[in-house]
Amino acid sequence: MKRYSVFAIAREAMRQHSGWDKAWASPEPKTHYDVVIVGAGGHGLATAYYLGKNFGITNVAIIEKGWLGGGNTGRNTTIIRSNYLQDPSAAIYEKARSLYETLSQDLNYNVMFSPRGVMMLAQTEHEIRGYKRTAMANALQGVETRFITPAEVKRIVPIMNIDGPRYPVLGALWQPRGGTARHDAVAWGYARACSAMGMHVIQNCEVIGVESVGGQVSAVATTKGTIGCTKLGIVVAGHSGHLANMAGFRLPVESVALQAMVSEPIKPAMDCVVMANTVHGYMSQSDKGEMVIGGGADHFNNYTQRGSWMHIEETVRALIETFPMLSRLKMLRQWGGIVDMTGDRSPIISKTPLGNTFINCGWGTGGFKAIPGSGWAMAELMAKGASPLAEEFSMYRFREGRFIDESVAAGVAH
Amino acid sequence: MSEAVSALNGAHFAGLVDLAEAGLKGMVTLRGDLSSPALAAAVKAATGAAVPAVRRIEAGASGQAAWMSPDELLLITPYARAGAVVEILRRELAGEFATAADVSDARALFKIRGPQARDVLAKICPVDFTGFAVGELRRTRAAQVAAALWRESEDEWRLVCFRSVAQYVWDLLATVSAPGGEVGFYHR
Amino acid sequence: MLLLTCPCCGVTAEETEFANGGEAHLKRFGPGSSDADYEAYMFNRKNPRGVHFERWRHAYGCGKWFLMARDTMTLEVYGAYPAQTTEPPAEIVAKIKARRPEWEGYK
Amino acid sequence: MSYRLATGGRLIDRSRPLDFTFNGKTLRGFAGDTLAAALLGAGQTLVGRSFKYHRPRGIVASGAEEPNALVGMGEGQRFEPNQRTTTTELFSGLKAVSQNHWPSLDFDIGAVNAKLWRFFPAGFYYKMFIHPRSFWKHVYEPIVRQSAGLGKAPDAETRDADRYEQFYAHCDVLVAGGGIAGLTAARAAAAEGKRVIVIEQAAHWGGRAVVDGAEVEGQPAAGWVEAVLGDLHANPAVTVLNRTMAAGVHDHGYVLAYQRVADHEPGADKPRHRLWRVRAGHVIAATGAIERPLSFAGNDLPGVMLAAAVRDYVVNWAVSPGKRVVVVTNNDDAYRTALALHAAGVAVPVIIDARTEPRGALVEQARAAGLRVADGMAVRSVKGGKAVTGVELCRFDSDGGAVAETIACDAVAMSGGWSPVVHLWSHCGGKLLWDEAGAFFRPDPSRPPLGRDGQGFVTCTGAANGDLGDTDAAPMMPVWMMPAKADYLLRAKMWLDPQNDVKVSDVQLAAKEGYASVEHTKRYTTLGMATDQGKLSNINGLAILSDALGQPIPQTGTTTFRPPYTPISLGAIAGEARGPIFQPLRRTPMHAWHEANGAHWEPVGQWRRPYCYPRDGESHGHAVSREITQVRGSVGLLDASTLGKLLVTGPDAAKFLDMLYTNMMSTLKPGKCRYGLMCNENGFLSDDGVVARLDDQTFLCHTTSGGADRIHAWMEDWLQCEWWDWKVHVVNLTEEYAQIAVVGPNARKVLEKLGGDIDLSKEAFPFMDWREGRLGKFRARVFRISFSGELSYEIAVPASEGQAFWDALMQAGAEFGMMPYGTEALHVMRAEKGFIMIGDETDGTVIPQDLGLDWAVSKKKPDFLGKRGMERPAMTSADRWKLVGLETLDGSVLADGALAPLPGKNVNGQQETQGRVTSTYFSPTLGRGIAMGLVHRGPERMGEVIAFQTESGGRVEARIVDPCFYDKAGEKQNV
Ligand SMILES: Cc1cc2nc3c(=O)[nH]c(=O)nc-3n(C[C@H](O)[C@H](O)[C@H](O)COP(=O)(O)OP(=O)(O)OC[C@H]3O[C@@H](n4cnc5c(N)ncnc54)[C@H](O)[C@@H]3O)c2cc1C
Ligand SMILES: NC(=O)c1ccc[n+]([C@@H]2O[C@H](COP(=O)([O-])OP(=O)(O)OC[C@H]3O[C@@H](n4cnc5c(N)ncnc54)[C@H](O)[C@@H]3O)[C@@H](O)[C@H]2O)c1
Ligand SMILES: Cc1cc2nc3c(=O)[nH]c(=O)nc-3n(C[C@H](O)[C@H](O)[C@H](O)COP(=O)(O)O)c2cc1C
Ligand SMILES: [Zn+2]
Repeated sequence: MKRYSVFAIAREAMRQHSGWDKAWASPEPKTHYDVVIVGAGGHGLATAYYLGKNFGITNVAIIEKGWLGGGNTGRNTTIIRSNYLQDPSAAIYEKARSLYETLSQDLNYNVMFSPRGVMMLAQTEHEIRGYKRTAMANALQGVETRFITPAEVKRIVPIMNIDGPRYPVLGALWQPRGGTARHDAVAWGYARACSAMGMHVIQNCEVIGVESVGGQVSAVATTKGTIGCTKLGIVVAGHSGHLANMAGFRLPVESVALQAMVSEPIKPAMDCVVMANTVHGYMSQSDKGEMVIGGGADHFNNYTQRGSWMHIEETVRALIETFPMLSRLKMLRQWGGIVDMTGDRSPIISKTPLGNTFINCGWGTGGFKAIPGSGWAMAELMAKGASPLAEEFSMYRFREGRFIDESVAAGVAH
Repeated sequence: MSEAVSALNGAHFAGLVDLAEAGLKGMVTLRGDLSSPALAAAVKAATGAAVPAVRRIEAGASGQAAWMSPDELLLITPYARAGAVVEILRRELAGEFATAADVSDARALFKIRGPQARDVLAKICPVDFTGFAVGELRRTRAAQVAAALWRESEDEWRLVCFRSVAQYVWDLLATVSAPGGEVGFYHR
Repeated sequence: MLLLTCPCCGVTAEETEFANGGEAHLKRFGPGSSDADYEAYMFNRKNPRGVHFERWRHAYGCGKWFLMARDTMTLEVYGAYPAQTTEPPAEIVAKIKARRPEWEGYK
Repeated sequence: MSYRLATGGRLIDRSRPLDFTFNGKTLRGFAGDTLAAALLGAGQTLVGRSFKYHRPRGIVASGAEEPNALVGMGEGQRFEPNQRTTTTELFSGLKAVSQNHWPSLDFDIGAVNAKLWRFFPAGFYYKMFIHPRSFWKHVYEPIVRQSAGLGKAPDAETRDADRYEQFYAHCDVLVAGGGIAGLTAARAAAAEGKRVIVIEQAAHWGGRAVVDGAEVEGQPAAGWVEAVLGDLHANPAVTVLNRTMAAGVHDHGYVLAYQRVADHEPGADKPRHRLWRVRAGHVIAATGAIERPLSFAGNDLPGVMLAAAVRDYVVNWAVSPGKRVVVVTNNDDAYRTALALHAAGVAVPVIIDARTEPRGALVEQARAAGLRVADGMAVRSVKGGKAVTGVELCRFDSDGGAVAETIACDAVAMSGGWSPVVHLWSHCGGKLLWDEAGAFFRPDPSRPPLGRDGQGFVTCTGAANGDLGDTDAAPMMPVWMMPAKADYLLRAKMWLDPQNDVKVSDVQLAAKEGYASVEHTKRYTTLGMATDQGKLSNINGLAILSDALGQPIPQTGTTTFRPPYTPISLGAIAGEARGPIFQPLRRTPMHAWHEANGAHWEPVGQWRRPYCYPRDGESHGHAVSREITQVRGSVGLLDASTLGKLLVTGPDAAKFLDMLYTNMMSTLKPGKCRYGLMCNENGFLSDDGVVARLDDQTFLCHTTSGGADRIHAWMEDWLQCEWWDWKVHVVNLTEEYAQIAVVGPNARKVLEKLGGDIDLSKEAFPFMDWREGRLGKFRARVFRISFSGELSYEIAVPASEGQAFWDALMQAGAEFGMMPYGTEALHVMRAEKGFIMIGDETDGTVIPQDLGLDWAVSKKKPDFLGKRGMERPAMTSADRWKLVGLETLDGSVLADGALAPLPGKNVNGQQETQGRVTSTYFSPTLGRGIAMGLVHRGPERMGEVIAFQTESGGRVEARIVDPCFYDKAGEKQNV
C-alpha cells in the first residue's frame, strides 16, 4: 500500500494522478476464512482491522451486501462523544474516542476527526441534575467533561438563543474533546487498512444463510456462493434480527428508521456540536458548510431507509427555537437509516447461542462514535473469547436484569 | 358557583373566521355498551338525544350526545345541568357496567364560524373536510394537541380540547386565521 | 408517513394520530415463568423483514388499540383487526399469502 | 456580454421597470423578470464563485436546476443566503449580493485554489493533512472550513420577519407539473370526477411548450394552456396552484408541496411560504425533463449556458446571453435555440454538432436560415477568464490535440440531450430503466413505488416519462465527453458539477482508486451533493464513471433520489409553531395568578409550575427558605393541579389495581387513601401516588404530573389488550379539578374559616382519609394526605372554580401569613421527611426494594406488573445500592449526582464507586445540608462515614443516616 502524504500528492500532481493505487482490492471470495465478518460498516471493518492489528489474524473476509460503508456508517450525523453515564458505556465510548484521536495516523487516511466539542443543553431542572450527575460520573471514569453556565454556552455558540421564552438554556454538559469525523472516511480508511493486511473486503455479496455443524458455525451462504469460516462475526446493525434468524436465535432488537437532514451550505457559523434533548434536536456544521441535523426515530419496524416526515418537522421546530437564524436557511436533503434498538438502548457485543458466532449490534442511534472501541472489543472477544470492554454488553443481560440504561436521568442514548 | 370561569372566559377574535370560546358548558363522559337499550334510554333521559352513530353528534331537547369511542359518549348540556345529568345516568344505568363522570371543567369549547372555517381548520388538523357533513364528529389533532371537532351547521364548527391547552389552541387558531393567510382550498 | 385505518372507529388518518405498540400476539409470562419464556416475552422480537403483526393505538382518535399486519420492507398494509384476538384472522393470513407467496406464514 | 433585446419577451412588462441592486450597484429589470433574467438583461454575467476553486460563475440554467447563480438576498430580518436567481421573481428594491469570495466578486483571493488545481484532486483531504496530528483541527480544518461553505449565515440575533404556515389537503389525484403533460393529466382526472390538485413550481404555466411555440391539439400552446387552466379553475373539484413545488413524495401518498406565497411580494401581510401536506390517492409526476450540459474544457465559464435556457431568456424575457452565441449540441433541440437567437437578431456564428451529418427538420430549418452547422465537431476548449471570448473547435472523434478552428463569441449554448425528471417517481422507491435511444433513465412502469395497498401510486407522464415529443427529430447521439478521446489536461478542465467543482478527471480518479460504486464516487468527489443535487451533473457523471469502469450505464445505476426536489425553507417546515405556540404550554387554572405573582417557572413536561415566588430583591434560595419556613411554621398553599387523577371504576376495578400497583389496593376501604407504587414489567419503579377508594367499585388514582397521560395509556393498554374481559373503565379526570394543597400547622384553621359541611377535626377526619362536601361555597373533595410531614389537606375543586377557591384560601389564610410555595419548597420538605421523588430517587433502573419500600410490595399477591421482573438475580442481589440519608460532617450541601468513590479501579481503569447522591438540598428547617442517596448495602451501614465527590473535584465526608430527617414520629402530620 502506497502511503498517503502531502509528498505523495505533490508527486502525483506532476503526473496527472496516474500513480494512485486502489484504496482496497475487490477479490473473489475464497472457499474458507478463519474469520468471516458480515457487514462492512464501520463496526465490521474495525473489528476486522483490530483482529489483524492486535491479534495477527488476517485470513479474514468482510462480506458486504451493498457498497462498503453504505449502511448507517454512511448516513449518520457523525457525533462523537463519550460523556456517558454508566461505567460500561463510558469505558467503551471513551476508548473509541481516544482511538479516534490518532485514527488518521494509525490508518494513514485522514478521517478528519475534529474534536470541536460537544455541548448537551440543559433546559429543565431535571436535565441540570442529570447532566451534573453525568459530569460527576465522568470525572471518575476518566472522561473529560464539565457542566458549563449559560454564559459559557453563549460564548461558545454565539448563534444560540439561550433566552428562548419557552426553554431557556440553564447550562450544558460540555465535552471539549468530543466532536465529529468524516463518516465515509472512517469506513474507507479501515477498508483500505484491512485490504492492505491481505483481508478480503467483498462487496455486493449478501449473506443469505448461516450453516453450522454440531452447534458450531461452519459457513455462510452468500449470493456469491458458500464461504466457509471458523468464526463468524455478525455486524449488520439494522439487519441484525434478520441475520440472527438465519443463525437460529432471536435478539432483543427492533429495527426502525432514523432520519437526518442537511441544510444548504453556509459560511462557518457554529464550531461545535449542540444537542438539545428537551426539545429534541441536534446539529453541527460540517466542513463543507451544511448544517447537519439529526431527526427522530420512527416508532414502528421499518426497513425502507425512509422515515416519517413528522420527525423532521419536530426537529426543525426545536432547532429554530434554539437557533432562530435557521429559519431562513433551506433543507437540502433528508434521508433515513435503519437502526437497531435494544431493550435498554445500549449495544450488544456478545457470544451467541451458536458456537463460534459473535454479534455486535444494537448501536441504534449512536454507534458511529463507538466504531474504533467497538471494533477493538469485538476483535478481542472473537480472538480471546472475552473482552473487558465488552463484558457488560452481553446479549444475556436482559434475562438477568442487568440493564445498561443510558436514558436514565437526563441522559440520551445517542 | 357564580365564580366559575371557563378557560378563556369567553374570548373573541375576528379574522378569516370568527372565533369564540363558548364559555362554560356541561360535559359528561359516559362509558358503557353503546348498543344497550338501557344506555339509550339513559342518554335520552339525560339529553333527549338518541345515541349517536359512529362519529356523529346528536342533538336533543336538553343537550347533545357525541360519539367519542366505541364505548364512550360525551354528553353536552348547560353547565348547571351537568351534575343532574350524571345523576340521571347513574340512576338509569344502575346495575349496568357503565360509568358517568362530570368533565365539564376539564375541557374548553371553541366556536369557529365563517365560510373559511375549513380552510383555517385544515391548517392545523390532518382531516379531510371534503364531505364532512353537518352532525359529523372527528377526534383528531389540532397541531400538537388532541381535539375533537364537529360541524354544527354549514359554516359553523365546534372544537373541544383539554382545558390546560385552551390558550395554546386559541393562539393557534388566531394565528392561522390571521388575514392574509387565505387558502381557498375549500372556500373559493 | 403511514396512512392507517382504525377498525374501531373507521377513521382513516395519518400516522401522527396513532401510536405504535410493537409486536402483536405476545403471550405474557409473569411470576412462575421460566427465564427463557420471560426473556422471550419481554425482549426478544421477530423484527422481520417482511410481514409483521403489530399493535397500534388510535391515540388521537377513539383511543382504542387494534392489531395490524404490515410489510416492513414495502410498508404495505394487509389489514387491521381487533386487539382482542390471540392470532391473526384467517382472511388476513389468506390475503398476505396471496400477495406474498414466499411468506412462511404466521407462527 | 449579455443584454436586453429591443423587442419581445413574453413574460415581461416593459412599461413596469423595476430597480434592484446587485452588490450595491443599482440595476434595472422589468416586471415579469426573474432575478437571473434581470441580471443578464443588465449585462451581469459573472454572478458568483464556485465552492472549491473559487472559479468565476455565471448563470447556466433558467429554472430549478441552476447550480451557480445563487445569491444572498434581502437584508436584516429578511436576509437569505443561497437564493437561486433563476427562480426568484424580480421585485422593486430587491437587494442581492454574490457569494463565496473575498474581497470581491471580481477579485477573489480564494481563486488561487484554481491555480493549484493539480494539488486538489478528488479526495485530496483524505490523503493530506494527516501529520502532524493536532494540525487538522487547528490549522488545516479552519482553512478548509473558511474557504468552503457558500452563502453568509443570517445574523444570529435578528429574527425572521416572516410567518409561515402549513395546510393539510386531501385529493384523489395530485398532478405535479403544469406543462402540457400535467395540464392534460389534470384535465383527464377532473373529467373522471376526481378531486384534483395540480401544482406548478413556477409562476407561469405551460412548461416548455409555450416557450417553444408548440401546437397542442391544433392550437398554439399558449392558447391551449389558457383554455385548459380556465376549465380547471372553474371546476370546484380542482385546485390549481402555481409557485408550488412538489418537494417530496413520501410513503402512502403523502406529498409535501412548497408554496411560495409571498416571496415575490416581500413585506406583504401574508405567510411567506405555505407547506402543503397533501394526502393523494395517486400522484402524477408531469415534471418534464432537464437538459444536460456537455463536458468540454472550459464549460464552466460564465457565458456557457444550457441551450434551452438561452431560448427561455430570449423568448420569455428578451434577454440574450451574448452578441455572438455559439451553439453546441448532440441533438436537434438545440437548433431551436439557434433559430430563436437568429430570429432575435443575435449572431450565431456556428452550430457545432457532434453528430455527423445530422438531418432533422430543425437542422434543415437552421441551414435554410443560413446558419453554419459544423458537424462531427466538438468544442475543444472555451476561451476566456471571467467571460467567454471564444471557442476552439476540434474533430469530435479526436483527442483534442489539434485545434481545427477558433471562433470568437461571447456565449455558448450547449445541449447534451435531456433527462426526465424522475425524482418524484423515485423518492419512495420507484425504479428506473435505461433508455438507449434517449440516453436517459426513465421510470420502469413495472416497478413503481408502492402505496399502502401494495399498488403503484405514482405515474409519470410527458417528458418526465421519457416522452420528449420530438417525433420528427433526428436521433440524438450520447456524448459524455467532448472531444470523445480528450486528453488529461482537457478532462481536468471539464466540469461535471460546477458548484462543487467536480470534473471529469475527478470521477475518473475515483474509479481508478476503487471508489467504484456510484455512491462511493459521489461521496469521494462530492458529485451531485451541491444545492442543485446534481440535476445537471448526475447523468453525465455516472456515464463517465461507467466508461472508466468499462461497464454499461444501467449497471452503474443512479444515486438515491431524496427529498426535497429543490431546497425548502426551514421556516416552512416549522410552520406556525414558533414563539408562544412553539409547543403547547399546559396551564393550570391558577396559572395566570402565579404569573402575576412573580412565579419563577419550572417546566414539568408541557406544564409549567412555579419553582418559587421570589419577592423583590430576593434570591431563589431565599424565596424557597422563606416558603418552607412559612409552611413549617404556619401555613402555605401549593398548586398541585398537575397531578394525574384517574378514575378507575367497575366491578373488576379492585382486581385491576391489584395488578397495576405493587401493593394491595383491593383491601383499601371506601373513604380511605393509600400510597401506591407502580412498576413496569421489569420491576423498575415508574410512578407513585395516592389512591382513594371512592366506593366499592370506584377508585381515584393520583399519578405524578408527568405520569398522568402515560399511566392512563398504560391502564388502557392492559384493559384493552390483555384483560379485555375485565369490567373496568378508566376516565382521566386530571383536568377536571384544580387541586390545592393547604399545608402547615394552621391548615385546619384556614379551612375551618371557610366553613362548609365537612368536619375537619382530627377525630372525624383522620390522616389518610378523604371527604366530599362543601368548603365555603365550593364543592370539594378533600384528601388528608401529606408530602411535607405537616398537617395537610389536598383539596380538589372544579377547575372552573380553582382561581376563586385559591383566592378564598389566600384570604382566609391572610391572618396566618398565608403564602404560596413552589416545587422547590415541596421538594426540600419531602426530602426532609425522607420521601422519595419519582425521577430523583428513581431513574428507570431502581426497584421499590432499593428505596426501602419493601412494605409497599405485596408478598401475598400471586401476580402484579413487575413481580416477575423483580425475581431476577440482578434484582434480588444483596449487593444492590439502597436508599439512605446522608449528612455531611461539615453541614455543607452535597453536590447533585455526586458519587462515593472507592480506592480501586475496575478492569477498564475506571474508579470504583459505592454510592451516589439522588437528592440534595439545603434544609432551612435543619439549617444544614441534607441528602438522600443510593449506597452499596446502605441500610446495613448506618452511622458509617463515606466520602463523596465535590463539584470542584475534591471530597467531602458524609455520614450514612436514616433518610427521614424531620419528625420521624409523624407528630406534626397526625394532629
Ligand atoms: C440518521 C442517523 C444518524 C446517526 N447519528 C449518529 C451520530 O451522530 N453519532 C453516532 O455515534 N452514531 C449515529 N448514528 C448511529 C450510527 O450510524 C450507527 O450506530 C453505526 O454507523 C453502525 O455501524 P455498523 O457498522 O454497525 O452498521 P452499518 O454501517 O449499518 O453496517 C452494516 C452493514 O451490514 C451490511 N449488511 C446487512 N445485512 C447484510 C447481509 N445479509 N449480508 C452482508 N452484509 C449485510 C449492510 O449493508 C451494512 O453495510 C446515526 C444513525 C443514523 C441512521
Ligand atoms: N425536444 C425535447 O427534447 C424536449 C424536451 C423536453 C420537453 N419537450 C417538450 O415539452 C413538452 C413536455 O411537456 P411536459 O409537460 O412533460 O414537460 P414540461 O417541461 O413542459 O413541464 C414540466 C413542468 O413541471 C414543472 N415542475 C417540474 N418539477 C416540478 C415539481 N417538483 N413540482 C412542481 N412543478 C414541477 C416545471 O416547472 C414545468 O413547468 C412537450 O411539448 C415536449 O415536446 C421537448
Ligand atoms: C454528515 C453528512 C453530511 C452530508 N452532507 C451532504 C451534502 O452536503 N450534500 C448532499 O447532497 N448530501 C449530504 N449528505 C447526505 C448524503 O447525500 C446521503 O443522503 C446520505 O449519506 C444517505 O444516503 P442515501 O441518500 O444515498 O441513502 C450528508 C450526509 C451526512 C451523513
Ligand atoms: Zn379509532
